[in-house]
Amino acid sequence: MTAVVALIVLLPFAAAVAGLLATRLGTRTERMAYRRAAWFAIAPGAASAALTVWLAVALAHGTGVSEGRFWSELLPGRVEGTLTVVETGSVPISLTLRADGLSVLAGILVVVVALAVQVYSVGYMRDEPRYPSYSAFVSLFTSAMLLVVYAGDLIVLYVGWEIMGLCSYLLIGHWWEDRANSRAAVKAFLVTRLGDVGFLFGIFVLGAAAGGFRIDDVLRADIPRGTLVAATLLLLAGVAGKSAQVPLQTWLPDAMAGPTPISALIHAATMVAAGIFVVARLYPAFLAAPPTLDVLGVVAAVGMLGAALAALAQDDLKRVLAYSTISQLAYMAAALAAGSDRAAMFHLVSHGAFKALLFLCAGLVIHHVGSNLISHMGGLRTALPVTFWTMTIGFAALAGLPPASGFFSKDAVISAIEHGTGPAQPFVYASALLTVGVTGAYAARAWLRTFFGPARIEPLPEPPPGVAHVFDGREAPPSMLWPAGVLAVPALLLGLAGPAAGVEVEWGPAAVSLAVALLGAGIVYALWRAAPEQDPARLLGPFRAPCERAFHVDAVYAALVVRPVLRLARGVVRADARVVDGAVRGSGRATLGLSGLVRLAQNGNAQLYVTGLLAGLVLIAVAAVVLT
Amino acid sequence: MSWLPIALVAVPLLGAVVSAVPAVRDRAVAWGIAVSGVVLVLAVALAAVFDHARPAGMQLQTDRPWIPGLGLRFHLGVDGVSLPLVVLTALLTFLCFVHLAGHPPAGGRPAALVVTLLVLEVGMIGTFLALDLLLFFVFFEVVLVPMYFVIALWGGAGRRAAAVKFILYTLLGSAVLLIGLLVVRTQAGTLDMVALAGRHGSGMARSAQILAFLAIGLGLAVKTPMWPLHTWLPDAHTEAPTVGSVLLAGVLLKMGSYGFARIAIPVLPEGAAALAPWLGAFAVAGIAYGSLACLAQRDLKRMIAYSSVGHMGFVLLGFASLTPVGLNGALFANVAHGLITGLLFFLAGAVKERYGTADMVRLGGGMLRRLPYIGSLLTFACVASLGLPGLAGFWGEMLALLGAFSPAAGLSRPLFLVFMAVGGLGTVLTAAYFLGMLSRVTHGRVVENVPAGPLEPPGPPVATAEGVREVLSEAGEGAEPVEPVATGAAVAALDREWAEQEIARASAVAADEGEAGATGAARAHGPGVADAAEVGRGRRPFGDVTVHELAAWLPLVALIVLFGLWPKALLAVTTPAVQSLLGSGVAP
Amino acid sequence: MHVVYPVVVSALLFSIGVYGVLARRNAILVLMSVELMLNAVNLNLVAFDVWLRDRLHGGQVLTLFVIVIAAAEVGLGLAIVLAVFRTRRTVDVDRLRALAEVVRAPDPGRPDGEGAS
Amino acid sequence: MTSQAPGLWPPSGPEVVFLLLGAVAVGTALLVVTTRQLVHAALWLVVCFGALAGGYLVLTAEFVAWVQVLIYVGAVVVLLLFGIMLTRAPIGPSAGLDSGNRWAAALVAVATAAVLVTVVVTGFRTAYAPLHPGQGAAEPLGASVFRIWVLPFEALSVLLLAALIGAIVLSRTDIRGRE
Repeated sequence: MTAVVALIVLLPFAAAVAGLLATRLGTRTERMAYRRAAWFAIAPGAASAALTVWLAVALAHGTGVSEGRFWSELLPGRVEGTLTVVETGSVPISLTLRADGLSVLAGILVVVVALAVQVYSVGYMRDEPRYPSYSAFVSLFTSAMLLVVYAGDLIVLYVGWEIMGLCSYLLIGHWWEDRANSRAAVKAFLVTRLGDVGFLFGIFVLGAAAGGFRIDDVLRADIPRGTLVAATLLLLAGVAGKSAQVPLQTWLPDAMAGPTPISALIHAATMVAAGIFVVARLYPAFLAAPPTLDVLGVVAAVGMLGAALAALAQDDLKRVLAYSTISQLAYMAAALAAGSDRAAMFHLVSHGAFKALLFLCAGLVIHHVGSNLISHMGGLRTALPVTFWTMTIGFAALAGLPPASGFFSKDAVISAIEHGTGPAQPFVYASALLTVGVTGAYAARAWLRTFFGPARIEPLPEPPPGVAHVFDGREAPPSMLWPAGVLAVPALLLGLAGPAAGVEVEWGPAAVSLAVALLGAGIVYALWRAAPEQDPARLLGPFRAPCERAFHVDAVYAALVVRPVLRLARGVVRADARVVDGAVRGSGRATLGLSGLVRLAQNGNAQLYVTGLLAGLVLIAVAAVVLT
Repeated sequence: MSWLPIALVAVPLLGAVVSAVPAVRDRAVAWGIAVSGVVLVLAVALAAVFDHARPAGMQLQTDRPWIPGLGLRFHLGVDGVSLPLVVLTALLTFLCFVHLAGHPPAGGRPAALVVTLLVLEVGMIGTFLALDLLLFFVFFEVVLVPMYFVIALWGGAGRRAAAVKFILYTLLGSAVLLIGLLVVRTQAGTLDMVALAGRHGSGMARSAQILAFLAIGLGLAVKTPMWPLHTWLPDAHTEAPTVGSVLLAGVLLKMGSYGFARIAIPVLPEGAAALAPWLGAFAVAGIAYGSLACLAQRDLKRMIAYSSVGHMGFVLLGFASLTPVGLNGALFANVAHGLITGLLFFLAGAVKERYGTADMVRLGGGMLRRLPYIGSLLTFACVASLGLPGLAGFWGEMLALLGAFSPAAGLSRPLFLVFMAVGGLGTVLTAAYFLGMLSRVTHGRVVENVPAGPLEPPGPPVATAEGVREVLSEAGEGAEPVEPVATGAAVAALDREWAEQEIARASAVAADEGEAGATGAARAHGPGVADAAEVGRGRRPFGDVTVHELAAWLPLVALIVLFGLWPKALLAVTTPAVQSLLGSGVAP
Repeated sequence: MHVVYPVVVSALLFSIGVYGVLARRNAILVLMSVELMLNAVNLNLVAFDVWLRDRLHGGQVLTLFVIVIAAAEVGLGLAIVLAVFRTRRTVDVDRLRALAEVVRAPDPGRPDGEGAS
Repeated sequence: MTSQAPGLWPPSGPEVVFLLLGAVAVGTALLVVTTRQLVHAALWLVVCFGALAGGYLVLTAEFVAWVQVLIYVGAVVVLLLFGIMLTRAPIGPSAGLDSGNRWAAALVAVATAAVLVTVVVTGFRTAYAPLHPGQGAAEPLGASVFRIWVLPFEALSVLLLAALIGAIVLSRTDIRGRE
């Protein structure tokens, strides 16, 4: 059984290696290399998906000790296999893979979205010269995410965790001709890397306390409360970095510089969800450290509201969705803080589905219009019918309107927050409700300004070499529409599957949140009806500018961290050249100076020399006589 | 089988002597490859015949009186600590010769370079095999003279000053080291490392141990290099030829850190315990200082040199923790740094050869478009060097930080936690400067079209406004505006010219090395392998990777990935050896 | 005869010779002072020869040898002084500065900044 | 060493003579090194050597005394006078015969004198030797020179020859050195 899990993880890795090395072997034309790269990407992805489904079925029938976790009744089976134990001298690292209900749940989401994105990318990157390396990196990313999901050892999890960060760097910087994309990629990697350092130290604390890095050992070992709080807070740093939570969220909006399928896969469904997944994976440890959960709750509340307001004021469609992702992830974090990992995982899966759908549809719209900005869009309802309907489902799910899955999963989160205990609970609940309203508002705004209002399609200039080229009028090829369609199904129906997985709908809070969402949407609709060509975001009035700049958090970080470090670096180089190296060169010059002084005595006067000689002689004689 | 260590030292020596024969001199590089090949085979044989069941014990020992008068013995042997380093040395030297075959040294006189490198190899391998303090010191010194000549004769513009600073600085360090060794001899009465390590410092007064550790530590710290004693490294690297830089970074730095693992810590435990906090403080200062210095560097080779200061900081942090896991991390980081920085310097040399300069601002951008293979390999090497898990660089640093997390009993825990935190931030800074460099050199649009080869001075810099603005904005506020090298026609014309080159090169498709570097980016262009015809015009062809370069680099790439994905290969050998050295059979 | 007397006299003579060598400007006067020092030594030798009642008269024979050498030395000394006088037009010792070291500011660039002219 | 040596002070007959001669020698030596006239310096040197020859006589070293007179006074001082003549030194008093190094020289000289005198006096205060006339005559001296000291004697002759040739080469202007 472990072999199956290993295969699921290794298949995309093999696809990546093959994609990188073998696409050009013996191919004459670009077309052949392109098609071979596509096959290298899609075939293993599909195989891995099939194996995941088979594993889910196997676990459903499996028998295992039910640890009372929320998925125990649905998928009671558990598989754990250790390949080898690496003796490091103190805490051993064991290369173990572990598949249980939680990881299969997340694994299905990853594999499905990855496959959809790979198929979608074949069309999206039509004759892009660097498609083979792009598709290889997406496969590498998928295998890294699967390694995180199926890791049984914290260090193995950390390896997958960091490789994901690298792939996001490589894919965000895919169009590196334009230095802005390259800078966005570097920023994404560095911010997540900063979080990962905290994550690694958290793993150290847990590993040292438990005597081993295996997740089972960590969860079973009785670790003193103080150490646990310290460890979980450090892990929280990594989670904040990866899931773009408040202190380290500035990289996600800039990550939109990458191709849209990447945003769909990495920055909507999988990587950003990895943080929430890790908290769910180590949930018993987090439950035993309430202060950490309170911190998580407060951070989530702040992030939720701030991101939603920022999304309302954005003009770039992809940045709207990016801020919306930050906000929805904050929801999941709030659910975890409130004590219900069931609601968080349910919202994670449904959000993964409808947010990926939204990004893919955004890709279709951008493909059609040739620009990301909402102000360039309008009246696309007739031009892109399929995209219109799938995107409507997406926005409905995002806003939390009944038939869509968003309604059920967000309601689960809201009720979890309501039942939560802990000092910050009322603040978190209030912020959650407010955010539901604002979410409804920005979803409606984006939906109306994209598909309704006057059609503003004028021939746009040929895009610079970095932007995907434009289709002339016709909607995207079927290879791009099918993945959107496939993802629309779970976005719509996943909610109904909720009750089957033990997530009952509490109609009280659900009704309240629905009302608030409709209120937000209604206000925006009214403003839009009044003046279709103007931006409904004017309701923010004076707050619009700070919201658009995401409360200048980026500028603050640049001023407080980036520039001082660069200035310090230049200072260090100057100090190194002048002080440390100066000391070395100075010692050389000092000896030369000294020799200069001694040389002054050589003025050529032989008598002076003889005087010195005899004086020395006399001194030696005196010394000999006196001392001996 | 105990003749193997002697053969490992004797073969390069004989090779060097024989290569002076005129018949051999005109095919010197081929001879060099043959000799270093034999040494590599011997090293691999050594690894094969090594008894992996008990890597802690000293194996294949030969112990003969050398200078009876002084009580010096010719004592060679190998154990878990020195085995990986010996194989690394043999491999790197062999790859350097392979690289030399395709790229003759700029300063000419290849025969003399071959002799120098072979003598260098004798010194390096001897240092790792020596088990007698003075024998270790002799080999430690033998390495200096050839490296001085490599830098002084085949170096870059300011080579004389750099060579003189290198040899004077290191000699001063070695003098202090000798004093330390003599203190140990007088206190302990014997020079045999195995016996000394076995005693774990009993029979030596605590103050004598501290003094000896201070002296030996300073001597080794100059070589490692530790933070305040590092200023010879950037100059030596900037001026050394590619081959010299690879060996200097790949092996010479390891001799310093190997000294800590073999002599300083096992023989003088109380001295080590007393001075470990200082060693840790300087190591961590080195990490932060090295990474910050790299952030503001403009010369590629100088930046890689400072990154070596940073990485060796991790090695020293591992040693400072005095725990088996710390030492494990240090030794693993040693080998990993040797492989990765060796590859980085090969690439930097290749870039300097093609662009004629290593100054990042004058390189302009867009290397992934001009040289797809070299660009992707440079990306791979940088990613490996910033310590990405899954590649060799990560495990060494992680284990060193883990060692600092729980230091040896006598050391103050909060102090080492601070060291661990600063080391962690150091990894972020490392990632910052490597990715900054990649973004500046490999990404962006190609600014100039005709690279000024090292032979001809850079042409009149006629810059297109847009190209210069982009370079200057990219150069950061501090750097003074410098014209990129011979910026030539506007970007549009550039693309047309680049296309013609494209067609010319597509015709020269070489089937066998079609497959590119490993997980690099852009496989955009045909397998552009430069044809030798262009060399005739006296200027390096601006083509992409040549056969010899690939042959020299792929083993390094393969080993980096292997040790990254399977760290057990190294740790299985070093863990028992380290535990026996620290005298703690069981983990603390 | 107390040996102290001749020895003290020779010591005084020797010191006066030293003063002459170091203070006098003219080369010939320096030569004279050297002669004085040699005579002091001779006196010492004879005094001790007598005091030791050496039957082989080592002291006195050595004095003879010293006298001979001194004669040869003065001959050569004067030949040199004449040669110097012929070329430099002066025999003043402190004006013959050919051995002087040309002292420049140490050139920082050259590690082995050689200063000798 | 015969019976108890007589006290150091008061000096006996020959010692008084010797002291007088010694005083003359030291006085003239001082004049040699301090006189302002070049030729006077040479002449005072003659007197100093004469006094020393007398001293030798008191010390029963007649042969050495006569050799001293013959060679030093006869040959060496004459040679010095020739040197003074050939270098056209001014006859009358000429200023500045002392170089700037005067005070240092004086200091060194006084220091040497002090050291030597103290050492010698503390070392040989009680050393006394009865004088037997005829010890230093030509006959015993000649015997020991040609029986014991023959080798140095022959070596000395070679030295004199070399000195002779050297002097000739140096002083003749028509012998060019190897360019």
